[in-house]
Amino acid sequence: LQHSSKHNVSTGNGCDQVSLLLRLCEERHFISPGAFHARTCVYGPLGSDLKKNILGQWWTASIRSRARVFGINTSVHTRTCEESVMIVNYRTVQENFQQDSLTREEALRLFFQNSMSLRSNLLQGALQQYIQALELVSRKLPFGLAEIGLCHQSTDQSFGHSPGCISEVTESSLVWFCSPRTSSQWIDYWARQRLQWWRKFALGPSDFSLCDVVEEDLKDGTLRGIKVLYKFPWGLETLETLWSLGNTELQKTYQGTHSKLECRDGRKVVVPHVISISGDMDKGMLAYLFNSLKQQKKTDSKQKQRTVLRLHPTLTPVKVALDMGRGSNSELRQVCEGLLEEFLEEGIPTWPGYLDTLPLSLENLHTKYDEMGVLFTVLVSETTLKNGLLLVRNRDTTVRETMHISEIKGFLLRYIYASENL
Amino acid sequence: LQHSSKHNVSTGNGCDQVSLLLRLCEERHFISPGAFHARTCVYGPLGSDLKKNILGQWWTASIRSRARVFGINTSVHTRTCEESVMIVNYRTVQENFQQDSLTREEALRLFFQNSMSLRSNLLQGALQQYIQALELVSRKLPFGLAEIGLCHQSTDQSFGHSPGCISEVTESSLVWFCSPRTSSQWIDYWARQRLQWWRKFALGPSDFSLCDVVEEDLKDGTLRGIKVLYKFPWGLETLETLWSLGNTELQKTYQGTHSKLECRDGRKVVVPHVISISGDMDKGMLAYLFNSLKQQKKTDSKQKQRTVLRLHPTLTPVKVALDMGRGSNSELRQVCEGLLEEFLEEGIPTWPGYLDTLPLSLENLHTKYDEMGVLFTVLVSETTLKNGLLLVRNRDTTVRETMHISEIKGFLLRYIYASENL
Amino acid sequence: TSVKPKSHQTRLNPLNIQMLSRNLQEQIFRGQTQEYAEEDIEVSIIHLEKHQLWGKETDLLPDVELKLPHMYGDDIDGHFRTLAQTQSLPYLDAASQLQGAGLPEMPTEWTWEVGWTRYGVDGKSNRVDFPDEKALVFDVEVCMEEGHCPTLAVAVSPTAWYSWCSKRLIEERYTWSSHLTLAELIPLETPTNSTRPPGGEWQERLVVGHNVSFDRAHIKEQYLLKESKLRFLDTMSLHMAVSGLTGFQRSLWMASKHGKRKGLQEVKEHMKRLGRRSEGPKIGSWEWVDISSINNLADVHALYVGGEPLKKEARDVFVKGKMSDVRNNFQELMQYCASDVQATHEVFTEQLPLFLERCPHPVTLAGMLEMGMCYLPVNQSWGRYLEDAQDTYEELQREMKKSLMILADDACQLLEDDRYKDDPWLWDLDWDVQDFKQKKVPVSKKKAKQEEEMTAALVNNDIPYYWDDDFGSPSEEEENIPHPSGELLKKLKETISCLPKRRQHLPAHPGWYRKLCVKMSEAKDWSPGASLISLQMRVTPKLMGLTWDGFPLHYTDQHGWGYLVPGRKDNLEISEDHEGPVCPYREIEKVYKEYCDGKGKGQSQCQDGPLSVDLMLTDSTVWQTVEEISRLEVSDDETGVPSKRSKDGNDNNVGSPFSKDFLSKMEDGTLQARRGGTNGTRALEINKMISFWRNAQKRISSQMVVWLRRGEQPRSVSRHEDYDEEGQYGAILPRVITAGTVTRRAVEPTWLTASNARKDRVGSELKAMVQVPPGYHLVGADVDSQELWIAAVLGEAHFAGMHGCTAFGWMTLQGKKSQGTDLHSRTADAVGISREHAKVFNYGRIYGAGQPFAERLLMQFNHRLSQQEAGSKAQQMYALTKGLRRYHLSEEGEWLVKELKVDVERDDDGTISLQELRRISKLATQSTRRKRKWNLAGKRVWAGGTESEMFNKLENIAHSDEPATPVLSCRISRALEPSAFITSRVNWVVQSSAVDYLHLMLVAMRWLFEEYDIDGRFCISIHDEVRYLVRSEDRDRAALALQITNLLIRCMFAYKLGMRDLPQSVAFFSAVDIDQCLRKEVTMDCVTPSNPSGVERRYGIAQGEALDIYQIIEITKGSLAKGK
Repeated sequence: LQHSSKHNVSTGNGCDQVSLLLRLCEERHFISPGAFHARTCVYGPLGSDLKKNILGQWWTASIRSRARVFGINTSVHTRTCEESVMIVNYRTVQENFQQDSLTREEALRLFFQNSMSLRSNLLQGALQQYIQALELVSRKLPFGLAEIGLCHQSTDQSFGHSPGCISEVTESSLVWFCSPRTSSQWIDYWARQRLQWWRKFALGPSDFSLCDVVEEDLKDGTLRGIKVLYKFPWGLETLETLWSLGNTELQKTYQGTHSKLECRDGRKVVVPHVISISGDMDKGMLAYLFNSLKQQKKTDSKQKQRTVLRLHPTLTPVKVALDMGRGSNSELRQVCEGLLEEFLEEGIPTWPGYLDTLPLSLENLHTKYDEMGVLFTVLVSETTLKNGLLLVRNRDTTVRETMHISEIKGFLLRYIYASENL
Repeated sequence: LQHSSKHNVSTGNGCDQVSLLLRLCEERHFISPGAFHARTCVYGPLGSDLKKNILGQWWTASIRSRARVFGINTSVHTRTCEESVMIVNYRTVQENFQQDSLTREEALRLFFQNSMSLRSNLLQGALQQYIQALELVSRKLPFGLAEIGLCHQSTDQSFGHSPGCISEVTESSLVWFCSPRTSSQWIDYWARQRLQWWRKFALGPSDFSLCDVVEEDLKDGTLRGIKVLYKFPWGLETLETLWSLGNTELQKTYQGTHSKLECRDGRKVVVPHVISISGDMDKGMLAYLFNSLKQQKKTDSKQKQRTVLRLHPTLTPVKVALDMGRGSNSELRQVCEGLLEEFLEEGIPTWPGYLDTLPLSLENLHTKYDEMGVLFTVLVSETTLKNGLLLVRNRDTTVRETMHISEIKGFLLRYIYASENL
Repeated sequence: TSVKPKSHQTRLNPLNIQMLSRNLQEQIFRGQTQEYAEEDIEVSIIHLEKHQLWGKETDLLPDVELKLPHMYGDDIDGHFRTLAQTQSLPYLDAASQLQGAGLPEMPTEWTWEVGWTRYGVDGKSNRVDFPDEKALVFDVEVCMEEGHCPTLAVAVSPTAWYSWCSKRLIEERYTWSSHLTLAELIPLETPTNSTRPPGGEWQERLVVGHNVSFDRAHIKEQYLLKESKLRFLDTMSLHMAVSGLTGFQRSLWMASKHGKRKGLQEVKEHMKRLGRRSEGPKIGSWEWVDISSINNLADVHALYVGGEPLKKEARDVFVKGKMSDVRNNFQELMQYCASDVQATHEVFTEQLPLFLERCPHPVTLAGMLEMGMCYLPVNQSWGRYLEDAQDTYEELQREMKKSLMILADDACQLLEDDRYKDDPWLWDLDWDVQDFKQKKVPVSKKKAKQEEEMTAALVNNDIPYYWDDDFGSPSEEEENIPHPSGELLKKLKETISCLPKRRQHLPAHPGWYRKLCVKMSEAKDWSPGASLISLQMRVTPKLMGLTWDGFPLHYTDQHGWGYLVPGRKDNLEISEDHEGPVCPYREIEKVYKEYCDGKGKGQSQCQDGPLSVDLMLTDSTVWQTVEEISRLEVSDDETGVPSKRSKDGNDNNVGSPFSKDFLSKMEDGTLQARRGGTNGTRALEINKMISFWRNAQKRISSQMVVWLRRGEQPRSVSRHEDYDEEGQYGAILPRVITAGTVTRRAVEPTWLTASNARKDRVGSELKAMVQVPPGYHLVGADVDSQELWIAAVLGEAHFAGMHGCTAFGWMTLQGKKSQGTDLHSRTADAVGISREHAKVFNYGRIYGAGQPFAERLLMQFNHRLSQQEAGSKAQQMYALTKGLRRYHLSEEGEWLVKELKVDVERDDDGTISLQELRRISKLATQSTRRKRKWNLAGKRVWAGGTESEMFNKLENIAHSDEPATPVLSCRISRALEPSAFITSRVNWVVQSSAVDYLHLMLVAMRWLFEEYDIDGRFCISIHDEVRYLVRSEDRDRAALALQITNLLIRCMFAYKLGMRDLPQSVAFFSAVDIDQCLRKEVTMDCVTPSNPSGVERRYGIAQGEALDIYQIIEITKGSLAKGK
C-alpha cells in the first residue's frame, strides 16, 4: 500500500490512474484517508471486506482444496535473532535504563534479553512446525504448511520512508516440503498455480506475470526463485515470491538433529527440500483494485467518463445495493427491509442504500455504486408495490432488467455462485 | 491458552480433564507442544482450522448478517500513549544508546520518539474510524464497527508469568454506536445475542453464562459491564466483555472536535454512546475444546474409556476421514483419491487417512478420529470396487452405515448444512 | 573450414563433384566403376553454365575410411535381396501357410470365460494360455465406453478357432482401475503372470489383421521393452499398396458406389475447395472405381472377395454401448468378431499374391513388417505433460473467453442514447430490446382482495421503524415474531402469477447480446454474462473492432467478410425501406483517419489511394483465396483412414478472420483489434497459442499408455542406478498403418503428423514426451533433403547419367546457402521473396503444385500484390525452374511438316515451342481442307529450366504403362494406373521412392543390429526420419550402423539408376542424434506455453549429442564390433 505514494509523481496516464484510484479508495471506504501515506494498512468497510474475500480465496485455493496442505497458526513473536523489529515492554525499558548501577552496555544487553523479536515473515514459524507436521503425515512427502498472518518489516528499502521505519503487512505463506528429486518440478507447479490464481480474479489477467529471479540475486543455498509480478501504473512490483530453498534453511532451524528431519522418498531417506511461497496480500489487494479500475467514454459530446471498479464478482465486497425510488416512503422501505433481510440471510453482502436520508439522483447513484464495485443495483419503486417488479441494473453492461421480487434472490445467488468459475 | 498451565494442579476430575485435553491437543495437532506453557498461540493444523471456523462464525453472526455493522481493519500500531507494549527497530535502539553524546535521559526520550506502540485492544482503532463511518451511514444511528485482530497485552496480571511479559491474543471486537437514549437496551440485546452465539455451538450450553460487572469494578465513565463466562475445570473465566462506555471514550479520542461527532437522534442532535464488545477468541476456542471433550465407558469388563471430541459439526475442523481397507492397493487408492477430490471440491474438509503408510487397526483408527473430532469415517474396501458400497461411521453414534458411493457427497453436504441450524 | 589436402582416396567426377572415398566405392560397387561419355559431360557443362553454376568453387570433404561389413549377393541389389529374404522368410512361410489353408469350421457357441479358449476340429473346446500357432488371423474388439481395455478377441489358424474374453467382461464390478496393466491385455506368446515365452525363446509368428496396428496395441507382449519375434501383416496396408485410392478418389468412389446425393455433394465441394474448377479433373474413365475401394473391411472384402456384403451393425454396440450391452449380446458379438476374422482371411488370401506380384522386391515386405513394430517409450512425464498442456489450454481458453465477454458487456453500454448507431462495427447488429411482458389479467375478485389485504398490511403496521431513529434494540419478543416487512414481501411475491409462465430471456438487453447468454431457466450449469461467445462467431471481430489496413471489417451474407472503405455507397446493399441500419460513414472515415495518423501516413495518400476509388468495398476474395490454399496443403497429406470431419465443424470456420491463415496478418499489423484495449489483442494472441492443442488434445490424451511393473522390465532398466521407484515406465504403441496412402507411406494421426515444439503453441512439446527408460538412448537421424535428392538423382539419371549434371541436382549436392547457390536461395533471389517462403514454393512445385498455386501463395505472402503481378512473378519462377513446355511432333505432324515444307524452328533435341506448334497447326488447317483436326503434338517435354529434366523423368515414369518405382519396382496402385490422375502419379514417383528408401533402411538396420549384436529396437519413423531405442552402451555402434545404412542405401539408389558412384556429400547423415527424448534437434529445449521452463528443467532431460560421421568413427574406431 505504502509504495504507491512514492510513485504518484510519475507521468501521463499512469499518474492519472493512480490519483483516480486514491480518490476512489478514500471516497468509497476502501482505504482510510491518510493510510496511503502512512506505513499501516487501515481499511474501511469495503476494503476490509475485499481483503477478507481475497484472503478467503487464497485459503480455499491453498488449503481447503488440497489434501496435502495444512493450515497452521504461529506466533508473531519469534526466537530468530535475525529479525530487526523488536517488541518491548515500556516499563521494563524505563526501569533498565534508569538504573544507574548498570553501564550502558549492560542496560542494552538487558534490554535485548527482555525483548522479543517480531517476525518479518512466516517461513520460520512454518519450519518450526516441521517436525510435528512430519508426524502428522507419517513422514511422507510432499506436504505443505500454510498460514496467513501479520508480519512486521523494517522498511530499509528505499520506499520514501525514513529508514528504520516499521511497516506491517499481511503475508500469505505456503511452505512446501518435497523430495529433493522433485523440487524443481514443484516450484514450477506452484508458480503456475499461483499465477493462475491471481489471474483467475483479474479483469486484465495479462497484467499479472511470472519472472525468474536471476542466479546472481539468489541467496546462498537458494536454488531458484520465481516472482509473481503485477504491472502497476508506475511499474512492475512483486506480489508473491517463490523460493526453492534446498534444505539449508531447514537444517539451520534444527541444528544437530538431522536424523529427525528425514523422510522417506521411495526407498531412499532424504532431508526434504523447502519451497517457500509468500505473498504480500496488501499489495495484492492494491493490484486487484488497479486491475479492475476501468474508465469508459460515455458520450462523445460531453467527453464524460464512466469510472467503474469492475472487481470480480467473487471478490467485490458489496454484491447488491438496495435503493428505492420516490413514492410512499414507509411502504417502499418495508419492501427494502424485507429484501435486505432475505439477502443477508443468504449471505449476500448488501448495501442498504435506501437508508440514505438524502437520496441521490439515479445517475449519481450509479456513479457511486460503480465506484464501489457494486454488482447489481436493485431499485424498488411504486410499481413494485403494484406488481412486484424490480429494476435490476447490471454494473458491467449498465443495462437495467425488470425482474420479479420473488426471483431476485435466486438470481443473485446463482449469479454469484456461477461467477466463481468464470 | 496460557491460563491453563497455572491451573493444572487443581484437584479431582478437573485436573484429569485438563491433562487429558492437553495430551489430546498435542497429539492430535490442535495446539503445538510447548505452546501451552509459552505466552504465544501456536496452533497445529486442526487447531488452526478450528479457530478459523470459530472466527468465521463470529464474523457471519456479527457482520455478514447485519446491515448496520461494518467490518474494518485497523493497524496494530497505535498512536495511543497508554499502551505499554512498544515496537522498535533493533538497529535504531543500538545506535541511540551507543551514542555517547546523548545522556541517558535523552537517549530514552529519543527511543520513545522512534518507537511505536502496539495495540492491546481493538477499541481505539474502531473509535478512530468513527468519523468516516458516520459519513458512510449518513450520520444515522445505530451502527457498528467490527474487527478481528491480534492484540498484544502486557501480562502484569497475576498469570504465573513474570510481570512485564507480553502475550498475543486474537480479539474479536464489535463497537456499537447508538443513541444515549437506547444504550442500555442495546447492551442487554447484545449480551443476549452473544450468549446465544456461544451456546449455539456448545455441547453443554449451560457452561456458558452471563454475569454483570459490579459497579465498583467499573472504570470512570463506564455505565455498565457484562461478561460472558465459561466454566473451565479450574473455574470461571471471562470469554467476552461488553462495556457500555457512554460517550467519554469517543470524546477523548476526538478532543476538541465534538461537533464532528454528532448524529441525529430523531430531532435531537447527540453524541452517541459506545458499546464495546470484545472477546478473547483463543480462550473461546479452549472453552469449546473443553466443552466438547467427552469420555464414555466402552465396555464394563476392560474398563476402557472412549474419548471423543464432540465438537459442533460446524466448528469441527475435519468433517470426514477417508480410509481404505486391505486389498488391491492401487485400485482402492484410486477410489479414495477420486472421493477426496470430490469432497474437497465441495469444500468438505477431509482427512486423507488412506495415505498413511502404516495403517492402524480399525479400533485405533476410530480412537484417533474420535480424538480429532472427525464427524464421519468413510471406509473404502474391496466391496466398494465390486458394488460401490462404503461404510460410513458416525462419530456420535459410533454406528456404521452402508452407503453408496454416488450418494455420500450429497449426504455429507446436507448433514453439514443442516447442522448449522442445530 | 580448412580444406584438407587431396589424399589418394579423394575422387572428383568430371563435373567436379566429390565422389565417395575410394575405399568405400570399391567395397560397395565391387570393382565396377562409373563410365563417363564425353558428350554427356559436354551437355552437362553447357547446362550448368546456362544456370550460372559451372565453375563455382566447392569445398572438399575429408575422406572416410571404413571397413564395411561383409555384403551378400553379386551386387548391392543382390545384397539387399538376400537380407530381406532372410528376414522375411519365416513370415512369408507362415503367410503362405495361412493363405493356402482353408479354415476350420467356425464354432457356433462361444465360451464365456476369462482368457483364451481353443476350439479344436473335433468340436471340443479347452482353455489355453495363448494360441500357440505360427500364423493367425486376429481381431480385437473394445467397448469404447470402458476405455482402452480390450473386451474380446477372436483368432483363427488353419487348425483351430480361438476366442478371448477379458476379466472386465466376465466379472461385474463397480469400478475398474483406469491404469491398464499387462495382465489385462491379450497374451499371444506368454502364459499368465509371465513375460517370458515357454522355453525361453521367442518364436517367429505372424498375425494378420485388418488395420492390425489397432489389434497390436492390445497385445500384451508388444509392450515389453525387448521385442518378440511376432510380426504383423495388415490387410489394409496390403490393399493400399495394391489398389489404394487418393483422398480425392475416395470421395469420387463413395459417390459412385453409393450414388447418393450426399456423396456427390461432397465431391463437388471437394473439387471446389481444391480450386480445380478451371482445370477440371480429367476423369476420362471410371474403370478404377471397380478395381479399388475405400479402406474399411466391408468394402475391401467386397472388392477382393465379393459375395454377401459383410454385416457391420454389431459394431455399434462396441462404439456406443455399455459393457452390459456387450454381455447381453455376447454370442452375437463373438460371431460378429469371428466373421470379421473370416473375412479378413478371405481378403488376405486374395491379396497376398497380388501384392507379391506388384511389389516384387523382398525389401518391401520386410520393411513393412518392421514398420509395424513402432514402440514409443514413455514415463511419468507423459501424465504431467497432459496435465500441463490441458491446464494451460483451459487457462488461456478461459482468459480469451473472458476477454470476449468483457468486450460484449462493454458494447452493451452503447445502448444508452442509441450510441451504437455511430459505431463503425456494431451499427448493423440487432439492437432491438423487448418489452417486459405481463399478463393482462382483468382485476379479478381474488386480486382485488389481495390488494386490499396488502394495503391493510401496510396500514395496520404502525410499528415504529427503528431505522428512522435509533429506537433501541428489538426486544426478546420482537425477535421471535415475524417481521411486518416479511409479511409484505410475502404478499408481493404472490404477484408472480401475473407473469407469463415462461420468463423472457434478458428482454432489456440488445438482441445480439441476448443470443450470447445462456437462458437461466434452461441450463443446469448456467453461467452469467455472454458466456456463449467464441472467436468463431460473426459478432466477435466486430466487438474487437478489427480493421484491415485501417478499414473496419464488415460482414454480409452475400460476400462474407470484407472491409468498409469510406466514400461511395453503391457497393453496399441498402434496403429499400429506410428502417434498416444506416452505415455511419463519417465514423468509418474517422477510424481510418486515426489509423493513418497513427501510422504516420499522409492524409492525401488515404484519400487518393487506389482503394478509395472502389469506395465502398465488400470483398471476400482475400479470405477465400487463402482458405483454398490452406486446404490444398492439407489435401496433400491425405491419410488413408476415412476422415471423420464433422460437416459443420469445418464450414463454420470458412472465411473466419481468425483462421490460422491470418495469423501472419495479425503479426504484421494488417489485421488489428482497435477496441477493448488489450482484450482484443490478447484474444488474438491466445487464439494462436491454443490452436495446436485445441485440435490435438483429444487424440493425444486418448493415447493408450500401458505401464510396466518393475518385474516386467528388463533388469538393465530396473537395476539401473537411475531407476526411480516412484516413477512410471511404459509405452505407447502408435497405430501406424504401415502403408496408409497410395504412396505406401505410413499413416498415423498423432505421431506421424506431430509438429515440432513451438514457443507459442500450447502442448507442442508432444514429441519430447517420448522419453527413454534408464539405461537407454534414442539413436536416429533425418535423411537430409530426402525427396529433393531422390527427385534430383532421377533427373540426373535421365539427363546425362552422372551426379550433378542437372542444375537442380547440382544445387542439391553442392549448393550453399552462403554462396546463394542452394535451391531455396536461388528461388528467393529470382522472385524476390524470403528464403523461408521460397522453400514453400519449391516443395510445392516438386510435389506437383502448378502455377496457379504459386500465384495464390504469392498473394498470401504479400497481400498487396495484384493478381497480375503475382501472375507474372509465378510465371517467371516456373520458367526458371520447371521450364517451358515443348513438344515433339507426332508422326502425323512430321509428315505434314515435310509435305507442307514448313520451316520449323526446332531445338537441339528436336522439340518445338507452343507458339510454333500453334503456327504449324494454323498453317495445316489453312492449307489442307480436312475437317478433322490434325493431331500434331507428340510427346510433351519440359525444357530450359533447372528442373526440367527432373520433371521429364517423373512424367516419363508417370506416363508409362505400368508406373513403378525405379529402385524397388513397386507398381502404382491399380486405381492410379489408368491415364487419369497425372498429378497424383507424378507426385507418387518421388514419395513412393522415399518409402523404398525407408524400407531399405529398416532392412539394413535390422541386419546390422543382428549381425553385430547391437541391443536395440526400431522405435518410430516419421517420413524421412528414423529412431531406434538402443541400450546406452551400444548407442555409438548403433549410430555407426545408421551411417553405414545411409551409405548403402544411397548407393543402392544410384546403382539402380545405372550409376556406379555416389557423391560424398550425400553418403552419410550430416548428423546422427543420440538423445533421451524425441525432438527435432538435440539441443532444442522445447519451451512452450505449457512447458515454460523447458524439458531440461522440467523433465530433467539433458541435451543430446549430434554426431557426424567423423566423430562417430573416432568414437567407435570405425568398428561395429562389440567390446573394444
